[in-house]
Amino acid sequence: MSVVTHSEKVVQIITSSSLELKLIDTLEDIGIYGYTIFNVRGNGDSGLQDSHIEGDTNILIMIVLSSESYEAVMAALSKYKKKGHHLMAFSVNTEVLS
Amino acid sequence: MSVVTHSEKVVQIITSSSLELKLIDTLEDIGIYGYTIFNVRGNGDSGLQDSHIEGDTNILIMIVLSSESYEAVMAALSKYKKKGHHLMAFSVNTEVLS
Amino acid sequence: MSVVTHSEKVVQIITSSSLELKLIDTLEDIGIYGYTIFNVRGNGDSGLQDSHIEGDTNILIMIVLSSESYEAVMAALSKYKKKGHHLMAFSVNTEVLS
Amino acid sequence: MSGFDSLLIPAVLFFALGVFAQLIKSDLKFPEGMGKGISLYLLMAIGLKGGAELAKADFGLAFQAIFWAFLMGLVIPLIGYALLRFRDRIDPFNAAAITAHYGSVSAATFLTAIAFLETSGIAHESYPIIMMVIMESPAIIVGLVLAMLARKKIAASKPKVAGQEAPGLDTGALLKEAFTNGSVILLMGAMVVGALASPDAMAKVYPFSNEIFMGVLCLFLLDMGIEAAKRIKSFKSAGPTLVAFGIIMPLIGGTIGVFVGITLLDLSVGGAMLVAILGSSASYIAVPPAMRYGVPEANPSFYLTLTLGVTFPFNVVIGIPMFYQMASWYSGV
Amino acid sequence: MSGFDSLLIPAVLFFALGVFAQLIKSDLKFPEGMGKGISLYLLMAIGLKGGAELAKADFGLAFQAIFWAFLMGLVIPLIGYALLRFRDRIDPFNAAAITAHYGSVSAATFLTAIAFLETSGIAHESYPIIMMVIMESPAIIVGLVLAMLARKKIAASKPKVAGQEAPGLDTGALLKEAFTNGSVILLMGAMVVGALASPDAMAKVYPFSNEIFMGVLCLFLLDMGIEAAKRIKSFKSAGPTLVAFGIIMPLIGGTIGVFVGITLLDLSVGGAMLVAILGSSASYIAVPPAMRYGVPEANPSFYLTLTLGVTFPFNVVIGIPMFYQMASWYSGV
Amino acid sequence: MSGFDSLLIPAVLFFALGVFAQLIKSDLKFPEGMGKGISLYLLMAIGLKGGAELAKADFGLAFQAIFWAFLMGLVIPLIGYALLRFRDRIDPFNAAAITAHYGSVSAATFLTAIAFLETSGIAHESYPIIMMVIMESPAIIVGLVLAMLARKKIAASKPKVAGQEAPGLDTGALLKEAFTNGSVILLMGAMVVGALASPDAMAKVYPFSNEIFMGVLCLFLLDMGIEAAKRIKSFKSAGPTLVAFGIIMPLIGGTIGVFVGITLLDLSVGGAMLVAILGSSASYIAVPPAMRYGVPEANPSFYLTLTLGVTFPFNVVIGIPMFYQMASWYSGV
Ligand SMILES: Nc1ncnc2c1ncn2[C@@H]1O[C@H](COP(=O)(O)O)[C@@H](O)[C@H]1O
Ligand SMILES: Nc1ncnc2c1ncn2[C@@H]1O[C@H](COP(=O)(O)O)[C@@H](O)[C@H]1O
Ligand SMILES: Nc1ncnc2c1ncn2[C@@H]1O[C@H](COP(=O)(O)O)[C@@H](O)[C@H]1O
Ligand code: NA
Ligand code: NA
Ligand code: NA
Repeated sequence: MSVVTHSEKVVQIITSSSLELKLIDTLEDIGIYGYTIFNVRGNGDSGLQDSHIEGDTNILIMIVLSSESYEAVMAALSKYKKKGHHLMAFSVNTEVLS
Repeated sequence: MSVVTHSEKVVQIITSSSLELKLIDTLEDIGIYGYTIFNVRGNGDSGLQDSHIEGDTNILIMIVLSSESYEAVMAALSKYKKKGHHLMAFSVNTEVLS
Repeated sequence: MSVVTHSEKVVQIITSSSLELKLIDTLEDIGIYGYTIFNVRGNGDSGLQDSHIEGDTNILIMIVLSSESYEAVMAALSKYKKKGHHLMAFSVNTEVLS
Repeated sequence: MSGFDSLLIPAVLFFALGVFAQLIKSDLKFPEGMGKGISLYLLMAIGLKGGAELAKADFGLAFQAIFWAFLMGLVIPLIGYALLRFRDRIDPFNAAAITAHYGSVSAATFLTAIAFLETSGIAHESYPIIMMVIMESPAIIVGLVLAMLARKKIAASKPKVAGQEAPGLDTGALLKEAFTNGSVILLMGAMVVGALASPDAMAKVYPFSNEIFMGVLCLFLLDMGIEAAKRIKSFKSAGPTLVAFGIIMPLIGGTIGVFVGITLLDLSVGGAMLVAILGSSASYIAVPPAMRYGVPEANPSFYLTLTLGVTFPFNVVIGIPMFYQMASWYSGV
Repeated sequence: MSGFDSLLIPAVLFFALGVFAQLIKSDLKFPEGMGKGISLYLLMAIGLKGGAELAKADFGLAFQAIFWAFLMGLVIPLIGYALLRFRDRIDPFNAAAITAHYGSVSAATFLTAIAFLETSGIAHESYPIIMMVIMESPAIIVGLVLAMLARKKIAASKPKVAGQEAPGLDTGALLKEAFTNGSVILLMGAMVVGALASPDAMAKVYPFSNEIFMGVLCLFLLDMGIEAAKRIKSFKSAGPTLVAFGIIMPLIGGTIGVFVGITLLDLSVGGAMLVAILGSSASYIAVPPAMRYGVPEANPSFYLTLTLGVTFPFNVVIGIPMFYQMASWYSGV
Repeated sequence: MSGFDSLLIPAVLFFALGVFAQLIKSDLKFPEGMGKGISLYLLMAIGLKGGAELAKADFGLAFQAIFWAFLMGLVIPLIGYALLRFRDRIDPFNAAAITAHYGSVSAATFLTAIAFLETSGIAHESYPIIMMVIMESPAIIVGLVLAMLARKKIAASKPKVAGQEAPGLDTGALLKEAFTNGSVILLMGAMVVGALASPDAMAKVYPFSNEIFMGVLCLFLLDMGIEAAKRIKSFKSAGPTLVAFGIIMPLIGGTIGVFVGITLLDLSVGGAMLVAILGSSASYIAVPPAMRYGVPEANPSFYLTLTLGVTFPFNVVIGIPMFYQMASWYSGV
């Protein structure tokens, strides 16, 4: 028996935890209710994010989604970036177990 | 000097922490002893998984494996899904540093 | 409006937290100041890494980088492996939101 | 103490604060692991206390308490199952998983009830503590058995497929799920430690396990208030039948508890109220992981919405003072 | 108590230990979430204490304290903004975000100041605690408004693009950011609990919220010492102007605080020193998340480097004894 | 107190509970970070206590204690290395890494020994606390040097490849590894704080650092019991030679400790038993990270299996009462 999978995309968004509630609202507006959140630390242009106080804590939001939703999510994230918010979003093609 | 890598697959499984011990047993039965576990939070059909109590905590298991083991792992995960367990499994091709 | 992305690589390194400070120094020597760190647990040849004491805690370092930096990072990691350090490094191609 | 005063217990006030913070969408939140850590502390502390007191308890009474606790743990989930299956309103798997939570207990509710009594200076026996330990497990077994029966029934109604085995009843796995649960082991283990250790040794542990207990409970209820309020969003998907069940079921369980406490165990009003809380409260720590694995067909969102979002707040705010009144009215004191 | 003695307070010594550990590149570190958890505890404890004392406080004086605190929260960030915008040294967004931190307060600094007074046996009033609660929010509003004005000015100077709306001033969102902040809610809520709960009930919470308080504070300052020292690396990217601001601004805020405390509120030297610390300290808990979302154009690295890396150590080591001297000199006691 | 009674100390009972929970495959577990956080607390508390007592200690005796501790830290790992290299049973890298753990100490074992003495009302000197601090580091240096020598020998036996440098002995890095370790810094730092701070100031910290100490230790040993039992699975891959070493080595180290305590330092039986525990216990906090980085050729699975899975349980259950008997027999009291 061969394993049945279907192609989707994994989008990962790394940003400050201060944006979490707002980003989740944005995702739900688009109709995305499935996501996974990681508490992470990091470094970048905004300096050390050491996860010791609320303001220096990063999260990574991972969303497995279809190519259709992909465009909507990336467009919404683009808007955040244009306002000046620091977020890094990237996607990878994946095979999801059906 | 060029970097030497070989092709493998990264399988990621997102599910409830209640399944952790059982899934690890299953993996070891297949002969997989190398894996990495992330404590995560999430949302989906089973509702908010906020990681505040044992029953609402998610994990992500990441396994880097060869194409041969891939089939066995996915087949085993399929069985879990058929029994009704909530788990999302997806894979990506990767280049591993040899 | 179509989403604008550019191709990069995601390198992920799984190793013991004991190496964190040194690896970060190595990355900064190469000129890499952007990275994200996950606290993880795991299992492998070095035995159970349960994250309960400093010596059995794993981390995953995720770096989104250009193909140029990729070679330098992998070469540096290779050196660590040659000295006997346990680290697993793998890369995936990704589309990053510009 | 009037019903209203009971709301002025610090633990209850912090619960309300947590609910309030979440309702106004404050970003107040506990770091990951903190709630679980506090929960371990509370189980350890209550176990030690119970063990130390039970070491000097009457064996006969303790045995009776254990017996009735066990029976409550079996009977309450069956009543709940009957209610949920009434006219097939809720499918058998969800019914089994949900009802198991109500047969078990919520340590946080129980501890808040103790805080209510101690703040009001009302005496209570220590037998309910051992009853709490006993009641964690039987309902898990009931839930798993009900789900297995449903699975068999469904399998029987389908044509047999070659090579596919009928779902069996694995008793060993069942008991393992019910009795190796982390909170059962910790509570039971701490009781044994509390009973075995010398009073001198225990005295050195008390500043940690007794003195700071009430304060830690406040912090825990703050977190639980936040978590409870987060589930309110899910009321709509759970539907009115389930939400109503989340209020009716504690009334039934609490009434049974008052009867067991006053009539069968001859406890004081304080003690009977604690038994009522054992009956009325629904587990959200020990049972959810067991049902996740044992009844995967059920929707986890339902049981956490009910136990954490409906029944827990109901008991903390209304149930505790109400069952206290009921116990004193029933006992005629 | 001389200035040097104040450095021998355990909390300050642990802060120094944290800085030292980081400077010698020790791998001493706190597990994730521990600092946040301790911070919740400290806010809860100080809130309860403040609430219990304010329940018996003079209403008129409390009202005055609130009024002046609110005003300080509005005025100090405006002064800071003027300084930072002097000859356009710092762009308006970074200036607005940074100055908001200085109008707000650092609970850890405030608590260290209380530890200084209590260790030295110096009396202080409890009004500064309610002032601390009040001062968390107004500066956030000032910062957001300043950034919005800057945004409008920039938009006005650009040709209008069809379909692009001008940035507006959303008052509701503004107030929400300022008043639903987790630490504001917890502090304010704990004060209400402390004021509402009966003294008997509070007595059961005190071993947790009062007795172990100083020890927990030591652990917290150790962590903060490590975190502060980590930011020293970033001094270079912040530049000398900002680092200088991180020392000048607390001097201004603290002087204002001494004046408010002694002259306007007629407090004791100890109480006035606490008000000075409210003025001089810069928030690194409540304000950074608000600025992250509300002023995304600013660089978060700047404000954390300044508040945690410059002003916090300055206040803990120099500010506290200095403002105490200043208050006693100014009051003539 | 007989050997059996010592097992009824709450801390030891909780350790047993942890082992039991893991053996029956219970899902009892601590949230991530909790064990590390408790460990920081314990180091801080024992450091403060030691510092306060050593401030009033005899300088000459303290110096002697430091001297012998340092020597034990150098000699014990050399004995261990000789044993492991006997007939080339264990390769030099694993031998070096493992033996370094045995030259260092386990704070948890030491604290359990103190709990044993305090519960039994047996007096002990405070010098062993400073000895513990001293003994954290020298063994790390011994382990790193042994590994470097092995590396040189191997390099010498291979033909030289052009452009490849011979492995050198970087003394600076060596000392840094040994002395900037987080637990060394915290212990040493807390001792300095305890010695510098005024008794009044320390009195405010004691409810946290002293009174709740024993209770926190119980919680910690519960976690360590779980972790120890998890390593039992790995016994097979470690092999009988190593497992035997994990029992023989503490016997040797403990005997040396009894001799040092009674004969060289003239301590009481209680004090000498603590020195024995320093000798017999193996580090699983400070040394593993240092060996991970410094001796990457060794298998980390071996040293954690041995120190946490074999030697730690052995000492807690058997070593503590045994070395106490040995010390009183040797001293003739
Ligand atoms: N190149 C990168 N690879 C991985 N993570 C990154 C990278 N750059 C930034 N990040 C993450 O994104 C966060 C915000 O980045 P920045 O806005 O550059 O400060 C950082 O704290 C990191 O966690
Ligand atoms: N589309 C998705 N992308 C990423 N994670 C998901 C997605 N759907 C579900 N998850 C994760 O899987 C868990 C279980 O999903 P579910 O069974 O749908 O409740 C959720 O709590 C999330 O952590
Ligand atoms: N095949 C694998 N897939 C995912 N993670 C792995 C794998 N092998 C090892 N790891 C991770 O890398 C760590 C070190 O591996 P090892 O050196 O084999 O002990 C483990 O503790 C795991 O977290
Ligand atoms: Na119940
Ligand atoms: Na201020
Ligand atoms: Na030793």
